[in-house]
Amino acid sequence: MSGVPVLSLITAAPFVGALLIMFTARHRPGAVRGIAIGSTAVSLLLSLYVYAAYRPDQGGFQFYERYPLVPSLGVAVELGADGISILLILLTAIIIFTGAFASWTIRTRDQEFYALLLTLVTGVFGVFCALDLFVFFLFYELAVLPMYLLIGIWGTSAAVPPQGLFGWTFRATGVGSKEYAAMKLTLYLLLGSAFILVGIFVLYFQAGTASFSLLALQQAEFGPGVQRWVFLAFYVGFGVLAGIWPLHTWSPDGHASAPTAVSMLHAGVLMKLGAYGVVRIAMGLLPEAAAAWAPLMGTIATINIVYGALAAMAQSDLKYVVAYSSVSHMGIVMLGAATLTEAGLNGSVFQMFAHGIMTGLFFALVGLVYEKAHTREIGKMGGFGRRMPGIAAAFTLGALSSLGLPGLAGFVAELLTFLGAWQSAYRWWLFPAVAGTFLTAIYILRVARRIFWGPLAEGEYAHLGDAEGPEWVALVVLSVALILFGLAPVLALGPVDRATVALLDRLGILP
Amino acid sequence: MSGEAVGFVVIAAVLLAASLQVVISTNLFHSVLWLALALVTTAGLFLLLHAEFLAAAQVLLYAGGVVTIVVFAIMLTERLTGQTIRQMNRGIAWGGVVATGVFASIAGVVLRAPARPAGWGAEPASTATLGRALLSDWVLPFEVLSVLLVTALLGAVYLARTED
Amino acid sequence: MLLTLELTLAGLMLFVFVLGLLWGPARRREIGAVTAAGLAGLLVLSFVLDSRGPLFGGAFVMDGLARFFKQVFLLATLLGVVGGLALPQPTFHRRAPEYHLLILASLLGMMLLASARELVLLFVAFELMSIPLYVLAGFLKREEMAVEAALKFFLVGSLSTAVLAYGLSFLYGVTGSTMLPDVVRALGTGDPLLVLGFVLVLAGVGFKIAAFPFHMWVPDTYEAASTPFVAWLSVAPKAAGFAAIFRVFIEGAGDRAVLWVPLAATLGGLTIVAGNLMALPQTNVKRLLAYSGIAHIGYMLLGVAAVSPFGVAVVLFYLVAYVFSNMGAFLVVEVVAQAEGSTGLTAFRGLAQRSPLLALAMLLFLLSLGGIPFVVGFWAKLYVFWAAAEAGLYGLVLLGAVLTVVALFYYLMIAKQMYIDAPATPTPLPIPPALGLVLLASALAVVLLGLYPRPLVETALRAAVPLF
Amino acid sequence: MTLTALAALVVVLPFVAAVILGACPPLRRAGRPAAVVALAGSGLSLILAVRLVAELWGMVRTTLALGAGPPREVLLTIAWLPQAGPEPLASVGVLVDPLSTAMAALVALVAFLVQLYSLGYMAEQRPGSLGRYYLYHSLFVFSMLGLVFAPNFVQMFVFWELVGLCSYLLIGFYYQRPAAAAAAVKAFWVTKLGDVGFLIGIVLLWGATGLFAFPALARAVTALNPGFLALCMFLVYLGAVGKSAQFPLHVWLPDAMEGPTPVSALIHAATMVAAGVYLVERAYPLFLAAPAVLALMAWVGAFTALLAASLALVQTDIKRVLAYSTVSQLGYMMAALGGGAPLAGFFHLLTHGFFKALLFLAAGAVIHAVATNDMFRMGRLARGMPKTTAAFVIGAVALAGLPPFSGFFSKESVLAGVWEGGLYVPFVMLTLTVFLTAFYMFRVVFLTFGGPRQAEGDPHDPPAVMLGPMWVLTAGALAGGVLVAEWGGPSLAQFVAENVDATLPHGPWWLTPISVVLAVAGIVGAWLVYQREAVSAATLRREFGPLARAAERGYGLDAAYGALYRRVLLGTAGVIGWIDRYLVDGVVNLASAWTLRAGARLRTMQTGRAQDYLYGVAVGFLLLALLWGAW
Amino acid sequence: MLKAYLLVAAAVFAIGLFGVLTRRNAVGILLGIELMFNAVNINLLAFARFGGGVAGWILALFTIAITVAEIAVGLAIVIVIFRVRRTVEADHLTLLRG
Repeated sequence: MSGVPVLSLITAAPFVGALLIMFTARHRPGAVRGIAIGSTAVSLLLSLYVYAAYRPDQGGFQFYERYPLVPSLGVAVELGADGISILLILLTAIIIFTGAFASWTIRTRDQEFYALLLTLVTGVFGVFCALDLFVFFLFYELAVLPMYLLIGIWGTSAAVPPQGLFGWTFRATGVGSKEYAAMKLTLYLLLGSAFILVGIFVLYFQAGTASFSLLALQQAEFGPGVQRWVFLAFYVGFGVLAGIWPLHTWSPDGHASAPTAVSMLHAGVLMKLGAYGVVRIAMGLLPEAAAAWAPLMGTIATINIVYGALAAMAQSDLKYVVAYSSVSHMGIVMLGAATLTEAGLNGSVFQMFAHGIMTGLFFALVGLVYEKAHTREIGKMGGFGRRMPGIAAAFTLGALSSLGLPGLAGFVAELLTFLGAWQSAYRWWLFPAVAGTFLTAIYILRVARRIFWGPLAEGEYAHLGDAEGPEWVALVVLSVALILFGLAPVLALGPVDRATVALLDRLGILP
Repeated sequence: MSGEAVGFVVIAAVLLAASLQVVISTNLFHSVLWLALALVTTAGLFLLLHAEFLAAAQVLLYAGGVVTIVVFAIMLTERLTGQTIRQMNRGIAWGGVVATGVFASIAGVVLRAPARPAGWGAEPASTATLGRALLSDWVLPFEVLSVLLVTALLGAVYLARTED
Repeated sequence: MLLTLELTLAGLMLFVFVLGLLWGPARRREIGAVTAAGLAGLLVLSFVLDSRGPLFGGAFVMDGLARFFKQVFLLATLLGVVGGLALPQPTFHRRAPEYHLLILASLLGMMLLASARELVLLFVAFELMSIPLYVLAGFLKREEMAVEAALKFFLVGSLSTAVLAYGLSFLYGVTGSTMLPDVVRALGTGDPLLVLGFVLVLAGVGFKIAAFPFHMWVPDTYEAASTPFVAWLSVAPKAAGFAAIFRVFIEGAGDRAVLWVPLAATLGGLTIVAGNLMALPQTNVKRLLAYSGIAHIGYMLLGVAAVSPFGVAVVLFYLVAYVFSNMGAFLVVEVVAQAEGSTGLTAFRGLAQRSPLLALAMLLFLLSLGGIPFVVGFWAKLYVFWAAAEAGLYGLVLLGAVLTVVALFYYLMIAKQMYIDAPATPTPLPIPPALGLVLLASALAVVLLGLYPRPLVETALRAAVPLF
Repeated sequence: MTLTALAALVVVLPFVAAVILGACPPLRRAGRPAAVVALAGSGLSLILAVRLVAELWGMVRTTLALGAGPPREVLLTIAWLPQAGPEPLASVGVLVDPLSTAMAALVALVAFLVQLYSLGYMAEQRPGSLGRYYLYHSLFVFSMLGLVFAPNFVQMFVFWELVGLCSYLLIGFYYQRPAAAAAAVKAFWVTKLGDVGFLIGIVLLWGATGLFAFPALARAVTALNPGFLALCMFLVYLGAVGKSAQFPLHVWLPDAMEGPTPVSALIHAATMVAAGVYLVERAYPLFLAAPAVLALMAWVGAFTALLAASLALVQTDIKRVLAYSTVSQLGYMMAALGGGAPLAGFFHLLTHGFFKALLFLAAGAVIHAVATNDMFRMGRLARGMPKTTAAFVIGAVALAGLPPFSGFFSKESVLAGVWEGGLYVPFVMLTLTVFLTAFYMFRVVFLTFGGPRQAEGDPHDPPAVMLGPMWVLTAGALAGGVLVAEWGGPSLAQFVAENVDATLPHGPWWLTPISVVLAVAGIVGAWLVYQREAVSAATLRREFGPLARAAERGYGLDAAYGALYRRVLLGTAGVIGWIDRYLVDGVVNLASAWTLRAGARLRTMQTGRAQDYLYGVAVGFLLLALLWGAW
Repeated sequence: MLKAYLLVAAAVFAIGLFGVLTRRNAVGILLGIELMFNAVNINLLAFARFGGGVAGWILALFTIAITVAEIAVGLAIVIVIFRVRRTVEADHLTLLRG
């Protein structure tokens, strides 16, 4: 299978699915879902193959492919995957596969929904596979834009609309509505991409290699001034998507308003895309600036962790809680990267994966709960565990992973990040980071208790039921992944470690 | 001071005065007449510049043609409303500032400009050379101009006619 | 022969004129079809003919740049004329000969302008292009708005012509020659009068391309005039303006062209900001597109500010992208306006559920205008930034990129109306066949060029390189 | 089979049971069959654990005879977290030595007995709930055994948290009861608070040494800065404070009684809460290098013992009395560790495991019979349920510390250890606690089984499936002395001593008389007050008025925590939420609103008047000219 | 001497511009534009006289012709607008704005 362009296939499969859906499945919901699941299953299987066939002992970028696009300008579709990529590709494949099931109950305009969703996923796969910055950017944009329609059409407006002074002050912007959230998310992320684009151009021209290839740019030397500013541009640009404080406010609104599969994909995968960009491009290409900006990155990351957790605690809308928890957890990712240590970077990458799975699970569950109880307001729920034990169990599992319970994937990432933090030049990062996990335990268990425990209001929720049929797929697959990678993190960390060591080598700070 | 210089000063003074009247006269009709005067004095300047043919064209085409059309237009509109069109200026201050600014910037450059190099363009022009040039070197623009005039005429007629 | 296209066009004009005289009112509406056919023929001819060289001692040249521009003009005019066939107002049927003659005359002006290397020809061509536009803007002479717009257009246009002519007088005066190569060569002397002349010319051309703050006629005219004409107006004369800019400011200037960098860069930056910001509060789609068009001119000016072969090529590419995207968008507006009787934002409500393909086409055009990947507008914006970045104008690139986001806000507002909001009535919109044809062609072009921009880029580069 | 493989099996078997129950919902929902699976897991585990003890004991005898060092076999086969270089960052495995083996045997035994007992106690649960119960149980047994055998800090922490999870799940087993739900999260949060310290301590230790493994750390400890080490060990100790319910983090344990009683017996009396003690025991070489922390531990332990005993006096809920008693006894253990008598502490852990589990099971039988926890609604149960009464009294006597019951021996050695450690004030507190312990235990005995009142209904002894485990534990409580008896070979104490390099302290000669007298005094006092009612309880209460009222409110600790949680934490969260909405997001919204406004402002330039448009051209020219001039 | 002509032309240009900017009446504005074109012609002929040669005359001639064409179209528009709106005050023609 060595000659087969696996990465291209992974990337293209969802898009082919989208085209098929658009052109063959009009008014046939069954066909729409079948094609969607089929095409994502292709991606999933292939990414599993890539995952299994990757040779950690060799390291580096494998499954390499290259197709010239605009040779005169040095643009080429250049694909390849290293330990970090394969993990994130796998994550994407898992999330979209389960997301396709989680969207089963979309009734209105399902054809367009699935087509857009699959298009978006093509973008995500492309970003993780691309080794050419230009192509990277193309896919990046592709991964952001469909979000507008996905949220705008199929989203839901906030359960607790902003009131009082705030609501009044920004009534003109439509704050609280799904349109507002969609617009804010899209524009914020595109604003970030503007910075990225400028950064890419500066690198391209400064390197003088007439190529956008990551591998070629890695060979180039950049002056300290260029490094400093370009890194900042990348950090801000990708950081927006990674939800760094204070550029994170699109994420609660966006995630809360988005339909289930989109929240899953966005919080689960797209935010990782930002972190991936920081690690792969900003840090990978600008080693000196990475060292110079690490204090800022790490400090902001710790703010993210604590601030996100506290903000999550203050929410009364279930989806907002989960969304803010993503902000908090992305702090772990960024902190791990900022430590510039082997353990920290491993933790960062592993957290990308773990948080992706976990938050995907969360949003799938929130979607189910909302669908069945028709409310997202935590105060109105209670005692659902009796009626939906499966959902309650999965939610608890997600909650536990979220608070870093050992045996689930989240712990491994957090432990590694903590170790890295203490090893880094700024040891005090450790303390807010650990405090964050404690705060997480508080808010997440509080929510779990409110929703699933306690007496059930029988009259209002007499009709509640557990997950059924296809809805189980997301729950089961994601839960199993959480446990599997929590019990045996070495599965993922083996390849990842090769990649992070290579990165640290470039940074010149190998242990 | 040579006679030409004296002539220039006088004509320029009249030209400027007439121009000013064009833009500040409160009676539109008077404005047009002042414009005719300005155009004619301009023709005088042309004569000073040894451009007799253009002076003639100026008087015929401009002072004759343009002014006639304008007057015609004014009469037409006045006839329709039945009252004299009074015209006022608004925002004189800002207009003055901007116009003065434009003048200052142009005049500044003109004054700063270096003197023409000696022997620069010694060839004198005559109406005959003008005619020859028009039909040789500039025949293409000339032909295009004819298209332009026809088109403008067509457009003006389309707009001005009332029957449809 | 070098003048074949122009002469053929003149012949077409004559033919249309004669037909207008011969045919009675009932048949006159077919004149549009005749014109379209003629234009299509001319377009084909422009691809077939490839004779190059100067004429009249270099006053008129037929080179790669001219050919490229002429093809753009012809293409835009063809799209505009075909789109105009569907106009419902009786005026356009009864007065089809005048309407099309004026368009063709303006087109002739543009085509000559693209080839003009001499001040007199440039000026005459410029005017031949402009004067019919004033009349066309007020072609619906019974409509209050249309004539008002025409008056504003005319007044601003005439003032600009005066400024332009004043500038030309300096160009001529300093060098004693009306040949552009002589003029540009004289730039080396650094004579301030000459530069003043250039600045005045830039101001005059600024009106034509509608750069801020010369843009003010644009929204009013676009809103009031008939949409297919506006679609054409929004692209063809602007392209011609850029042709003039390249001829006057860039061609042969070599290193001296860096003189124009601050002017073009500032003008471009201002135009981007003003255009995008002013488009934000618009509720009329035509007006919105007008402002967005202004912003696009700003982006193109960034390409000019790069003063490099790539920069020029980028503008050429941008123009083609803009022809398809912008005309497409305007013609969708025309379809909606014919069905709903309104060009307001709300007329688009739920379009995706009424006529999905139409909405998709509009979405593609909007995305292309917004500079989103996989449609042609992305490459246009990207190349512009690329060229500007190459010239070291990183700040402007960032500004432009950030304002792209602002631009997306209003493009997405239209998308929101079409896709998110529910329609008032679920019935599909009737799409006149002529408009449908143009829309299909534009949408296809937008997508195909977005997926495979390479040939166009290379053609543009080939056209641009000899300028330096 | 090697020892390590045996140990691994001991750990894995309950896990297998848990996985089967977790992955097979129909089986789980069947109830009883699920119980069989869980019982099979823990039963097999128990058998293997016993075999492990036997084998290891054999080795101990041999090595002792040969005068060689303590037997220790460490299995580290699986790299858990990789890193560059030959050694993995962290591994999982089992550390087999007498300490872990003895602890494992206790855990396996109590767990099996409790699971058996639960068959009777939980019989009325819905099958689905029962299955869930046994799933949690199996998971707990696995986690606890994994903790016991952990060879390094990472694995210890992993299972440490997992037992915490099981505790959380089982406390909240009756999740529809708001009190149970609240107690579960409270237990999790409070212990997690300690774990924050634990985790930081682990990270700090690793940062200094690059190691996690206990044996390696013990060797590396001398190289560390003593001050830094003290900090690390203090942080690690915080974990033990939370888990072993030391002051001030003891507040969760009484609430944890909301869980089913067998769970209280297993987790919140015999095993999990002792994990903190076990942790200190495990890391004792490290703690030895940080004497300040040990002293703190002793003080806190003694104070906790006294405080909890005083709280136990005023409870009306039988389970809460036992819970406070557990807190108090855990204080004893920690005090012993802090006083330099790890063996005494561990010894007390083992005996306490037996008799406290017994007490809980017996109390469970009572609750089962009378359907209430309130002692003042019980009375004269001895008549209806004599067997239960016998078991409970034996447990109570063992707890009170009368010879020859097991508690006597272990408590004596704890007191002796603290005295020998030179910690006299803690010693006094602990000695005082002896009296209180006897008093509150027999308060329970007399209120429940004797006394003037008669409980409602017709209570009678539980079925055999519940009685059986109680008898086994009774035997343990009775025969605890065996552990220190030296019958022709090394005692269990010596067996364990091989590990912690210490011997059982014996203390001064007056220790035994004093403690026995105090215990008897406590019993007599309780008899006078609650059986004979010679002294009115009300009078007693009046005499100790303020103290009693404070104790009834748990000395206000719960209220303080509640205030901290609600005011400080939720308050801060509210402020942050506000800041996020109004300030951080406000800036974003303002920026967009301003952009929109700028557009709206700018468009007013487009006045519609032609002259203004003409200004555009003129100003534009001026602008260009200025630009050109400026540059 | 050339500069004198140029200055006069600039003055006429500025005066015309002033008229353009301040006149309320569309015809008045047109007159201002006429003045500006006139300035252009003065410029051209001055340059031609002082060495520019015949090209300046040609350009001036074209300017005159074009101006006439512009004026014709412009007045036609004025008439049309007057017919529709009954006013030629530019101030009143503000249906389109914003």
